Amino acid sequence: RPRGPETIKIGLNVELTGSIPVVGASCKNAAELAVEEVNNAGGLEVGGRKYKIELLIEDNEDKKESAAAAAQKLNAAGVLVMIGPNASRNAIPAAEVAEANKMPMISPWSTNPKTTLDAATGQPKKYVMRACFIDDFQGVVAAKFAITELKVQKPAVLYAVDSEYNKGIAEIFKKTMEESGVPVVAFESYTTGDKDFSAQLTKIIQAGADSLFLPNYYTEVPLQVQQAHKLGFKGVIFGSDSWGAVELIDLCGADCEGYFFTTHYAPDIATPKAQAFIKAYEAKYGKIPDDVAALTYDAFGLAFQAIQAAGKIDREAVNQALHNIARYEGVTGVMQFKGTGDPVKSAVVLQIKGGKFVYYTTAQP
Amino acid sequence: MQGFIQQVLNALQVGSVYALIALGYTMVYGIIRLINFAHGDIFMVSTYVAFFVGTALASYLLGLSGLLLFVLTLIASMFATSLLAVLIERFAYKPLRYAPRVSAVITALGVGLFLENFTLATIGPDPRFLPRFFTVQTYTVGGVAFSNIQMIIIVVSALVMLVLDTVVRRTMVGMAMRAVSWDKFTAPLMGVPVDRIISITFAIGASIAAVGGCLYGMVYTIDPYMGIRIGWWAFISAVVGGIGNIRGAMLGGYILGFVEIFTPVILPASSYRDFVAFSILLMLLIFRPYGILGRPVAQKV
Amino acid sequence: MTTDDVVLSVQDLHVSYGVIRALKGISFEVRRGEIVTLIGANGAGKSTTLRAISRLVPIQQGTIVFEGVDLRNIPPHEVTAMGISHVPEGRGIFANLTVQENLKLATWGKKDQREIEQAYERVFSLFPRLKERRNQLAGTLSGGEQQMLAVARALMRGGRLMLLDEPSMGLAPVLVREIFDVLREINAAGTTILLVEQNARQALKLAHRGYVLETGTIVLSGTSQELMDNPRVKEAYLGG
Amino acid sequence: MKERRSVVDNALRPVRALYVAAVRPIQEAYNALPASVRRWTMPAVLLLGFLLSLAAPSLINLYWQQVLIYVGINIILAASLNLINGYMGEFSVGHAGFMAVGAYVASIMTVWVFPRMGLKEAVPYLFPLALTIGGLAAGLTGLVVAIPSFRTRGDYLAIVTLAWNMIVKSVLENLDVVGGPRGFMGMQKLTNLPWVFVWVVVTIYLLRNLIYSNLGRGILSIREDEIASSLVSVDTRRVKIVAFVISSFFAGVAGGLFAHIIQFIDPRTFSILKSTDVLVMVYLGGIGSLGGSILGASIYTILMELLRPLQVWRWVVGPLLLVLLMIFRPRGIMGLREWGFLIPKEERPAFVDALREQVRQKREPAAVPAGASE
Amino acid sequence: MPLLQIRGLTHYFGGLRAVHNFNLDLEPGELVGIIGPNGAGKTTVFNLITGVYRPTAGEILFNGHSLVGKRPDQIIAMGIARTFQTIRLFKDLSVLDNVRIAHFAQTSYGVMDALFRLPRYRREEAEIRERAMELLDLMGLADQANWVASSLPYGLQRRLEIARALATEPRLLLLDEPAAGMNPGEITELMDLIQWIRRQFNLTIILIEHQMRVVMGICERIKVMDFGETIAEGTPTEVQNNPRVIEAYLGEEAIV
Ligand SMILES: Nc1ncnc2c1ncn2[C@@H]1O[C@H](COP(=O)(O)OP(=O)(O)OP(=O)(O)O)[C@@H](O)[C@H]1O
Ligand SMILES: Nc1ncnc2c1ncn2[C@@H]1O[C@H](COP(=O)(O)OP(=O)(O)OP(=O)(O)O)[C@@H](O)[C@H]1O
Ligand SMILES: [Mg+2]
Ligand SMILES: [Mg+2]
Repeated sequence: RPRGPETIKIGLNVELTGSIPVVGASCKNAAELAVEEVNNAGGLEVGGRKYKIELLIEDNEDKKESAAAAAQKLNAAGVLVMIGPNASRNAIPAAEVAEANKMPMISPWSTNPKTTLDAATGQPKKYVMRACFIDDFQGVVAAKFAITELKVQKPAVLYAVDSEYNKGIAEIFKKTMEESGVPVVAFESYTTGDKDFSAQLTKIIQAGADSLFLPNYYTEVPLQVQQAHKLGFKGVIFGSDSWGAVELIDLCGADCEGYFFTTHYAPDIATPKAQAFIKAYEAKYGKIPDDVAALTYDAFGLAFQAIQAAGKIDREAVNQALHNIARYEGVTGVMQFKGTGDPVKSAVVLQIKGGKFVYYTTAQP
Repeated sequence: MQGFIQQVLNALQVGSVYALIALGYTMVYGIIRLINFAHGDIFMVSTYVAFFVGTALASYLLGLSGLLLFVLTLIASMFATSLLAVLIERFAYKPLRYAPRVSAVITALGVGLFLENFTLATIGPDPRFLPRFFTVQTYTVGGVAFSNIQMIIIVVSALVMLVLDTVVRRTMVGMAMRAVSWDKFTAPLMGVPVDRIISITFAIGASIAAVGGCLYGMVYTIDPYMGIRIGWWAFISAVVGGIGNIRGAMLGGYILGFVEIFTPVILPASSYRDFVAFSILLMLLIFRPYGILGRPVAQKV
Repeated sequence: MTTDDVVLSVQDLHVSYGVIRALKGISFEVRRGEIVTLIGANGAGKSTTLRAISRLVPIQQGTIVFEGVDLRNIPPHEVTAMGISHVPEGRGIFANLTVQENLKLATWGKKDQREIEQAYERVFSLFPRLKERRNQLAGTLSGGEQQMLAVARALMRGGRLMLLDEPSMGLAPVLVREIFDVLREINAAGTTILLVEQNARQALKLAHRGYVLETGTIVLSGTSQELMDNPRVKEAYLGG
Repeated sequence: MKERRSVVDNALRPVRALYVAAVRPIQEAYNALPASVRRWTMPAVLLLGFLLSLAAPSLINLYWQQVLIYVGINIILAASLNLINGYMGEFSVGHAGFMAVGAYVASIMTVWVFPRMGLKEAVPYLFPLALTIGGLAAGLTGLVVAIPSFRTRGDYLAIVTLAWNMIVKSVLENLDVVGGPRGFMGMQKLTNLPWVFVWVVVTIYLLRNLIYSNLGRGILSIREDEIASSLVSVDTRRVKIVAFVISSFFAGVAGGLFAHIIQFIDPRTFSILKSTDVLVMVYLGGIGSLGGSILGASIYTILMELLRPLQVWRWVVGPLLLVLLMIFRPRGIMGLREWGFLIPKEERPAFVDALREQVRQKREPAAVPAGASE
Repeated sequence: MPLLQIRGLTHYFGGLRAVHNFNLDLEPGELVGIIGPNGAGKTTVFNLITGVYRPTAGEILFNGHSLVGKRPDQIIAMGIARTFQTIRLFKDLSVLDNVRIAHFAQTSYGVMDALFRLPRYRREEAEIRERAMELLDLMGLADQANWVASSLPYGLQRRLEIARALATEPRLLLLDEPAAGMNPGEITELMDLIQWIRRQFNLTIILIEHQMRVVMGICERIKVMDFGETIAEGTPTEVQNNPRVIEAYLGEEAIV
């Protein structure tokens, strides 16, 4: 009989409760789908043997201490790889744990540059990767797109001040704009959980903005767009990857028609792999996967590929293999790793048209 | 100037919702000195009831006018929410009626967490809108934009509050509520059925929250955690106005609405909004230590 | 007298507060038209007896029968509707209501407007001070004024049996007398009274009969005169 | 209600009997020991605890070490909040605000100040100093709440504390030097079990000393009756300042410890939700009891860890348990009671009885007034 | 020099005149009674003296120092103590703690002394404990030192309240209806007690009371108030025979 464990344990450190349960739910859905697919195919073949995948899910409540404890718990349970957490505020402390315990970790959605960096040395962490591009990149892409394609003259921004993601993109966007000689006429903020933005929007309208950048989560964007329209805003509105869930269209209705956002992949021009994922996801959960789901799925894909490449159930080997992946073709596009945990990915710009996300253009890093 | 009027309208809309929720806080507090931290979540439940009832009604009773559907939904939501509040009172708070005050407060925190997460676990985290019972119409008058729904929110809230204020001030039930709030041991000696009065109070507070919830759901999205923030803000409104005081709750709600809307307007950078808003609050309580309409409990030495 | 005349009959009443046994099986009765007083030292259980009758405290054992009805399973707000009014110890006025509202609340459940009007008139003529202050918050009344309000409220409630718990506490002498006069008046008008008093001398002067309570048991009973002449009562409760 | 409680009581009776049967003999045996031996019990227990905390890495896995560290931090938070909410009878809901100040200041010390003073190597040794400075900074901000508390009480003061919590969070969000919403990091993992153990002991010891001093009794008297307390000469302002400053000092220390185990802090960590967590621990354990805070923090933290496998349902089951507990034990587990060993010797009844005898013998009996003599 | 001088003391609650032009000169060692109908303003006078309310007008000098504008705890620390019309003990605390708290103004050790149990703390605490025990012993409460205050019988609660007031080491003691809720037997005891503490602690006392037996029995001088005004002043006999007092307060029949 072959020696060693019967299964491969993979941990999922995810925000099921707390302030972003929507992210947690998508992440969990995609994770379960990814694992199910492998297990239905008889397991993952490693070193000539098929292993079933055992998924250990820990809710981190969107709290740092809980994310760290969950990481410790997964570590103690002997997971081979930990996927998650998603929000950078949780991913960073969990990454510290992963690094200290030499446990490979892949965050699907954490866009803060600090997640993969060692704070003391400023060097990349050895065991931490992510499946998404970082905020800065997206902020630049959005700004360039706005100038060249949308020809905006007087852009305004509304973002959540207490969220590192929103604020990060917003600031890079503003900086890039200003460097290109297009001043941002209104730079307004709110606090996560707010539902009324009329004060800020009124101010933006009074500043004479011709366009509005909303690097905000799709749960909030519809309200912002609708309230802007109600107050008489006529300009173009665009956003970031956090728009990328069909619920946006459901909630926003006609109000979002014609607007743009930058994201990881475009369902309509997607690769067969992506098409297959979208179909499977839709079949299982009755909705189109959002960006978190797609990124989670890719994080698992990365992990599976690395495990197979390592050829044995061993964290060091898997981590090595992860870092050896130079190019990975996932549902969210092609990722290239250049020796760090941060992938180099292209971004696409999608437009909302006829109640669908439609490919508009691609932006290279 | 038109910008100013625009913002006043915005503030009234937000403030009306706060005021409606704050009323529930204040009433329950007024009668059993309980900070009912679950109230924000009761409000949340009311919007979900409205969501399901409204969607069902809209699909079965296609022919009816939107306004009628809305009223039916509202009544259903008020009823269900009151029932929930009365049940919560009966099972979670009543056993603690003669216990130290804070134990009930902690229980309320627990009930709130339970409601939030139970909704999350069973219904899921996705935000939703209530069905559109009638179309939103935006009017622009002299550069000021306002919608029919906004007007409905402002007017209906004001009416509800006026009615409630009259009830508490003028009717026997209102008097009984105040009496129970002062001394629930003596009230029965006057023939006042204390348990029933408390249940009525919870029911009224919850139905007002449901009114708030249905109006709110017409313009904002609903989700399982929506009650947390609005609950806190409504609580603050109630206290700022003078907790236990109906008019205080209304006033507090409007004040908070204005603070929330006007601080980002006046500030150069809106990111300081919370800082300024809460500093104003802090100052206000330093100068009016018992809220605006509140007064120190009449106590003889 | 026949048993029909017994308005209130208490048999073998036991009441505890947690581990404290406040009443250890007391029995007594009050007949129609009587003024009966309970006297006893602090903590003897006098207030507890009244509270038990009003059903404000749970009964461990024993029966309380009012006009033939066992009160055991009747909630307090219904007891008062049956015709028992209670002036509680420490007044129990609603400090956050005005004087007028306090009085009005006491008419809870009463429908007859004319009767209510008459009750107001009666109360205001007995206590003109309350009329003066009727829009003042009751909590800011002086101690004596509050006591007047408490009695006035019970009068508003009316009823055939009135329980009074130390109505003279903290009152000016002239008012003590006034209150006692009022009690005599309402008794003459047909209300039966069960009175608890520290001021035993005054109470016995007013009452027809009395019971002496010591640490939860009745140790003596008799007509007022008998009690006043009793050396033990003299020593302990009448100040020698 | 009555019946239900007795059902629970009955169900617990065997448990209690078992407990008594197990503990009584030990207690008796212990009491039979000579006083000279008993004097050394507490130091010995503490030493043992400290040694165990040193040995922890070889006894339990990292996960449980982490959980125990959280337990310790939460004990400090709960005990210090208990000073305000339990002993002084106020209702503060903004404890996380003070924790935040301590966390940021202590982190700035270890990440920037000490290294820039050329003490980079010494940072681990300077950790207690960093925590103390963090605590002091937090303590200083305690004045922000103490001063309004001169005039504002109860639920109004609750809003002041809430506002304070929000203000701190908002300021931190706007302070780009410390990372704004992106947070602050770079702290070494300096918090470990031995350190936490030491700080918990120090906190409990100092709080105990305060509570059993006349200042502490002043704090209690404010809870009981503020007006009466000022009318028996208690300087309520001073007492409030002391209480708030000390309470926030320890909240700050807890914040510093927190920052150096998580190694990353951001404003959101110290939101009102954190404050309510601590509130729950305090009332779960019982007000006016340091033992209660120790129990409350431990039970809450460990229970929520044990419920982890329930995922989303954890936050359905946890609150439900909390509600049930409050219904059956309204004063919390130890409300207004205290473990004997947390009470200084000279405050225990036996000591007071002895003192009474002493006083009696010193005084000639003639002075007793006629009426007062029985 | 008088110990306490009150000049033109006036207090309004909103529009209600609770005290008007109240004057009092109190020599050391005196025992003065204040009587008057309910709501006359007696308790308000005590509240004004002890700083609970700030007078609308008037001056209060204690030992030549003005009390107006001072906080209650400062006034108490200057040597005035009081009891309350309705008992206000620290109910959940022990009898001993109730008395120890009242030593607050006499404690001079600081927070650091307390936190680290420095010698100064130990010394003063021991002193306080001892003094408190002595006081309790004197007041016949020593056996109940460990009881929770609320578990004391009513009479002893009154006594504890007095003990607590005495612990502040007052020169002037204000007693607000100490006999309320006592039966005649207990009242006799109380009268003895008041006389005794007066001698024992060298006190000057102002007493508010409705029990004429007490007032007439132990006060040397009596002030009678009605509607905030002083309507009479004098020895017990003078006051008892004053027609205004009889009309407003005592009533026609002589009272016990
Ligand atoms: N709510 C309560 N909880 C616990 N014990 C109580 C309570 N009320 C009264 N007791 C106790 O019950 C006993 C009887 O009290 P009760 O109030 O009936 O006495 P009382 O005769 O009215 O005395 P008083 O003259 O002081 O009013 C006393 O020992 C008292 O301490
Ligand atoms: N805080 C307050 N607010 C408003 N009015 C008050 C307040 N305190 C007292 N009063 C009023 O002031 C008047 C004097 O009250 P005070 O308590 O001094 O009377 P008192 O002479 O002590 O009477 P009693 O003998 O009944 O205790 C009363 O009419 C009372 O209603
Ligand atoms: Mg009594
Ligand atoms: Mg008085």
